[in-house]
Amino acid sequence: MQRELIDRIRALMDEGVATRVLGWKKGEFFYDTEPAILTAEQLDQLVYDSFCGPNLSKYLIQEMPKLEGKIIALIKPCDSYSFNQLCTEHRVDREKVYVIGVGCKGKIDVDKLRARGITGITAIDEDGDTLTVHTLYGDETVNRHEVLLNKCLTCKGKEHRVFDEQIGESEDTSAGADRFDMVKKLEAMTAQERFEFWRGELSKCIRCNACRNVCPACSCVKCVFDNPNTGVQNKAAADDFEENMFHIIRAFHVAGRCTDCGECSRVCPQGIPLHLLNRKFIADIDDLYGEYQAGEEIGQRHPVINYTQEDCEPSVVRERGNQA
Amino acid sequence: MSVNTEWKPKIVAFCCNWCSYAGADLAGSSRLSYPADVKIIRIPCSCRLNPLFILRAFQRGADGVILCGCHPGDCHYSTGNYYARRRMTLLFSMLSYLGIDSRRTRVEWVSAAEGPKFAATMNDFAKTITELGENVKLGDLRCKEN
Amino acid sequence: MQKIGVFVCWCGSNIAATVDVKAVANALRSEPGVVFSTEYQYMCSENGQNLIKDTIRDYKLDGIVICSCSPRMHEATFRKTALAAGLNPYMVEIANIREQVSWIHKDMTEATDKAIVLGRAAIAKVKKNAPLTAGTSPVTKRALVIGGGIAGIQTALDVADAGYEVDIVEKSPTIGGRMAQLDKTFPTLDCAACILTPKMVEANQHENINLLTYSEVESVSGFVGSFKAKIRKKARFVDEVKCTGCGVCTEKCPSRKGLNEFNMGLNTRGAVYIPFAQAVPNKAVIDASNCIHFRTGKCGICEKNCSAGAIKFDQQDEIIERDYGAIVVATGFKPIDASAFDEYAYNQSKDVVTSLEFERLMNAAGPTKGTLLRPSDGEHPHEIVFIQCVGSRCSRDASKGKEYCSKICCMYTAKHAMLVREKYPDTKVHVFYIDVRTPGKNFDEFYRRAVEQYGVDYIKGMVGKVTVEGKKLRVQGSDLISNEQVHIDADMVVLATAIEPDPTARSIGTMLTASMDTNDFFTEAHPKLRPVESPTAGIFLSGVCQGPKDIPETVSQAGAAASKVIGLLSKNELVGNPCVAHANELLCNGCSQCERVCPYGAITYVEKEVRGPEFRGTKRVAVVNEAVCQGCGACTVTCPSTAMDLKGFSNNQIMAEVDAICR
Amino acid sequence: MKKLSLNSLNQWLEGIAGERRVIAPIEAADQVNYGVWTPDSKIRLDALRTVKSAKDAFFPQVENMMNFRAEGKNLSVEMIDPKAEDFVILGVKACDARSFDILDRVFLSDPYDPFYAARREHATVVTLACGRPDENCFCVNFGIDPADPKGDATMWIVDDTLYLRANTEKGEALVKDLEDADDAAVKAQQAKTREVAEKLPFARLNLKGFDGDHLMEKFNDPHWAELSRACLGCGTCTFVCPTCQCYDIRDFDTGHGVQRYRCWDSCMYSDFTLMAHGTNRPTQVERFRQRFMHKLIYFPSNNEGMYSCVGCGRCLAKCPQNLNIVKVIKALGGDEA
Amino acid sequence: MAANVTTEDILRISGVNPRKCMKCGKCSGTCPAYDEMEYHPHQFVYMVERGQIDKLMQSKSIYRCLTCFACLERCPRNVEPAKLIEAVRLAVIRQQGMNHMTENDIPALLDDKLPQQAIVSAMRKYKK
Repeated sequence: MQRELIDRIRALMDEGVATRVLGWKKGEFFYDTEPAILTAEQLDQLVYDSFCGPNLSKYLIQEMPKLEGKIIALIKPCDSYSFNQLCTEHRVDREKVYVIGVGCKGKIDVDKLRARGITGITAIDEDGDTLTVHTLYGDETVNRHEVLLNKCLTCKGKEHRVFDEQIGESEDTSAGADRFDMVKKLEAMTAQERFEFWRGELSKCIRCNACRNVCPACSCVKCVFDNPNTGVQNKAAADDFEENMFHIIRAFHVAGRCTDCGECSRVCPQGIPLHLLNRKFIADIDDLYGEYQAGEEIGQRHPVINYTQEDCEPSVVRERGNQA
Repeated sequence: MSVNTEWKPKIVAFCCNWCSYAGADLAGSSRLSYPADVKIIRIPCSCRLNPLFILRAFQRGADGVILCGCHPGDCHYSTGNYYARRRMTLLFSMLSYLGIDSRRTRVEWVSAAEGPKFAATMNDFAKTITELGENVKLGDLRCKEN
Repeated sequence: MQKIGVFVCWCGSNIAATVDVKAVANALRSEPGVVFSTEYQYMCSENGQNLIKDTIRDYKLDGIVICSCSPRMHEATFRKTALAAGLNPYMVEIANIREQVSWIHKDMTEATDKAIVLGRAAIAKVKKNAPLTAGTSPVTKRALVIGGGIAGIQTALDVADAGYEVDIVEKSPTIGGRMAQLDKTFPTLDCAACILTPKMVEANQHENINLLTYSEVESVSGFVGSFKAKIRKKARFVDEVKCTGCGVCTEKCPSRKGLNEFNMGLNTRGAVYIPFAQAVPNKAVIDASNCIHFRTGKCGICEKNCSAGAIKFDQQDEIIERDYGAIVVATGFKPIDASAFDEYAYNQSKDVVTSLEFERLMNAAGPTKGTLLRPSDGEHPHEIVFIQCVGSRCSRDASKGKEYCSKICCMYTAKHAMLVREKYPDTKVHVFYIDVRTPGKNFDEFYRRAVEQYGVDYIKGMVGKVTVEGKKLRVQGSDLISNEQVHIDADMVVLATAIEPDPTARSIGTMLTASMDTNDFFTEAHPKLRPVESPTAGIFLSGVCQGPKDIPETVSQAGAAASKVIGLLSKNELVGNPCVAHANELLCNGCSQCERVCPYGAITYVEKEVRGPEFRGTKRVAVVNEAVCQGCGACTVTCPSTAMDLKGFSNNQIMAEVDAICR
Repeated sequence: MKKLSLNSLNQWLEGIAGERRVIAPIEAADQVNYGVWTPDSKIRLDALRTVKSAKDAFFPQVENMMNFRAEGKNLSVEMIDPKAEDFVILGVKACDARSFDILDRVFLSDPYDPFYAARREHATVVTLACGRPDENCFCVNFGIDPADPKGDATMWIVDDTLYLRANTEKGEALVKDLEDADDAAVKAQQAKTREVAEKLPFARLNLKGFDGDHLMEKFNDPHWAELSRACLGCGTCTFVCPTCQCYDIRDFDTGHGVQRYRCWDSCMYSDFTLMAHGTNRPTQVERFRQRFMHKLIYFPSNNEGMYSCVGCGRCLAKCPQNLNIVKVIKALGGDEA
Repeated sequence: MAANVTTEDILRISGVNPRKCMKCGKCSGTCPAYDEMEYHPHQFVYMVERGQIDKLMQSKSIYRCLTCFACLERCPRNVEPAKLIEAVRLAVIRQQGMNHMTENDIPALLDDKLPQQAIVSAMRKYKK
């Protein structure tokens, strides 16, 4: 498929559709692929395999002002939602992007292998659902599904919500999982248990801002937490409160716009399940204002900038119970 | 938590200028009392209330935050309180999800004519917050007076 | 460091009795930035204002904080004071230590402490204030009056006489409203039609007045000076220009099913009808729901008989869009539905009527041509019981009535009783009352005349029940003065039903963003000082839509509303509210979310060349139309980067207040 | 050489913790970081890499420096006394141990940092040799021996036994009561580790030319734009890095006064070294270049060739978009050695 | 007897606020037992408010009330006179430490004119 993709992109470039492509390039290892913008000459570096996890759509924002003509973008089914959302918010101009919807059967999370104690990884052979991992300390076999990125376990399906053409087959890797499982589990806890859960998680935060900077919804020119004039500028959490503040506000600012792409949790160096914050907003929105998927279409008006006269009152939160 | 008889809650009430602030004025001119722990901040409309302000209040030592605005349908700006309603619902839900007692936050619609309701709401909210005690989960230790 | 002055007002003893004003002034003097702090008996007095002005000049103050009554009371006053001393009026903040402190707290220590905290918050805010200058917006020199009753007519006439165009939108086919249905008016007993119809005609003929009857306001956008209204002119199915009002069609119409609204449904009318003889405009209208042509496609008798060729079965609703500088609400009232009053047998007997029905039964143009006859059998009643406060002053539940006093019932009941006794001296008249309320010029004299001159039997007490006993109505009530239960076999019972705002008022209130109370009466901008203005700028209130009132009061309020409208329309431009939203172009993401939540369409996006330390180039940025923005702040919270902020209520100002309060 | 059964580790630590804090790799919420050890802690000496490095023990992410108290219009200043208490930091790997030398150069030279110095003085550093380096490790390039780290005492884990060797008096005091042991097992493990280390994919990076003499050449290298293209501008690499030592000093208004504190800063951030006129590194390319120029050129040229990188591999493992110093060295360093 | 029963006692038992009364007399206007009573429903409310509890407790009027709730149903201000009357009766019962009558006394009191409702309510009220 990688070969087919490169050939097609080269053909498109020859036709003059675009001069550059946003995709992934090879890293030092087989797994550390890196988002890249490649010209026709660099096209051989393009990689598309089981390790192309990063959501590329946000990179298009910085490309927009530089563009003359179009750029080709490789967009996985899940990334297509982010792409649409960015178009809705006028951060990306649909007309300036030639979208190749690339097939995806789930991406592998090397950290999950490491968490199983498989370290010193030098190569992986993929054979259907079976992965053979070669390491400095011997070979191991694992089931592919078990080491997919968390976001792939709640896959939004194989459909590309936007594309100019599609290349490659996709597969829904969610296996029927309920993405709100953990949200519900947390909701079922007592307030004290929830408090302790989040304190445990958020106290790990080192405020590296990776979650924010990778997030396609967090696309502010200048974040409130970086802006000395907002009064809430903050570089490191000097108190527990500032950890809460940053993550609550971040989740709130992307509420209704978050496509649940899962990048925040993927990139967190401390493994904080940040997506559970965003997903809580999604669960509430679905529950209180009707099901809504950000980025499904270009031009949607999201629920947090919308209303109906019959909306529930904020007291619903108290009434749902489980507060003490 | 140790019971401190001296402890008085800090309560911030954000009131929209057109209905609830006027309702508070009416409560005042009707001599309807409510605890002095409640301090009012005037905002033009309930939709002006940024979640940042609520968190800021908790950071700085507030024990409860209440937003009062015009009744839905009566917003001076026609739709402001509808947006506020959604925002606050979602924010309060998130705070609760993080283990913050949802009784510490409240939204109440109080019209300019509802002086008694304003006073009753503040009495009730202050009572609830007094019962809940000091906000320790969402405060900033640095802001504690020492 | 700024130089802030603090002025603590005693408000006589209103504040000083509960708040130690000296302690407040002293405490606030030690706040960083405060260079002057004092107290004074009445800051709003001329001497108080002079003190402020002198201090601003002497100390070269950058901002002032007044600890006084609510800013809703005197903010404007003190802003003017500041301006007079050369300080930008928006460098003034008020700490509300009267309504929020002295009036509600009894303990002096507690009240003083709270006043200090509120003072600190105001100081913290004023330090973040920036001088603001208001923009201007043009005024469309035309007024819209919603409702064509006496209130609307009077307002329209007064505004039109001042030389401005007025459109009256009336939902029914004629103007005139409730007053047109009345027989005589208290306390002079002159005929309502005789005094009203000349005004109706005048309104119709006035060159500045445009009548839009059988029309409803569909939507209103814009703001004071520049409203835009969409008005639906419902199809009359009669060409208004061609119709001469001859009435032939109304006589020939074979359908007699429509209840005559003008006569409170006491009789019927044709499907094509003219509401009443003096209707303005005197044009027929077809009630499609009762018209045989519309139901079966046949008939068409009216069309055949109309020599003017005015019948137009294919007429469509028309949408009219016009600009207005001011809007007057004069939506009036209706009596409440008496059918909830089973105890008075309103549903069991036709002879139990409401006062407005009784009014029609007494009226020469009414169903009985002015002869008082029982609706059930057309016989003369010989004993009539009037029951007051039916549904008024009722706090038990909303279905049973209204908590307020309807104000007019005492007087019209006295009028009815008097008129009956005058016309039919053989008829006994009893009035059950809780209180008789007659504050008004010549009102009590009028009521006493009913008792002394006409011998009306006023019984202090209420009727507990009315039962139908054959042709009689058995009325059981209590006489609280003789302390006995009375039983009267009456021929008619008249219920002085409460009045309530017209049901269309609620939707109009929402459309205009004009606030209403729990009873759906429109709220005035100030109960005493601005009684004819809605809190929403450019919206004025005329008549009962604001609260129960009688005709003279309605007319005077209508005139007052008109003078406010004239005052507004006489200006060429309005000085706006400078507390509007503003987008920081460097921070703006161009995401358009603010544009979506703006209720006024005040935000647009443009591609713009932007230069800043971190960005240079063309980008999509939000631009706020300051004349259109009303300063609600919805956009500011929608904006995740805080590029959008609200002048006068900026993020930093509010957070400074939060900090000061929570400190 | 002393030894201790891993089963008795907690017991030993309890003895130490009675007198002073013990900081060790602790697992909490699924992540291993240095933290204060308590008998309830889940100690993870086996973890190759903690998420954050050991530098926190001496240079915490946030540290209060002074307080200003406001009473009305009066302001009083209260300095924080940098007096630290004795503590033991346990389980430091060779790379992190080397990072202390690098940090010492920064904080203990003029201007001398009293906070850092006090902590260094009061610390007993117990290192732990690596048994299982992984593909991201490249410490050997900087002359670090993962099998024989320094510190006040050194530990090795062989099977279920912890071997300890005191290197200084402080270390001696810590281990003196333990059982004596033969060092054969340690030697065997060291040989194995060194053998693996030599075979690691990045064992032979070419660092030729990364010095002050080639400053302008490296600075102007055309590769920077490509190298930094995917950089998100997050601070992950700097915050997990054991040698990144930049901090910002900020004031926090508590309502009753002001706390002046320092907190880690990252040269990857757009507001790093922000000045009144703006920033002198306006794009991510420049910020990215700054980080690696500092580690590979500026620092060694001021410190006798000592690189400000210890090859711990954290940035390789943690960069969200797989950018890292190895890619930089390779792109700028020419051919393999 | 009854010297120590106060307005507050009656209000606490009944949960009624007599100050809401606007003295319209509709309760008395609707009362079917009006003529049997020495004090009428509106007077009950007034007397309780005035603290004339003794008089009420000694009056036979309190036993004439049928508890038909017409007054309560009709009252425009939600004053609920019937509940006040009930409370006064209860106060009497509590004072006596016994019932006004026992169920055995009822048959002897029955006559043709006594409404069925009175019997039912008497049973309900007086049965221990």
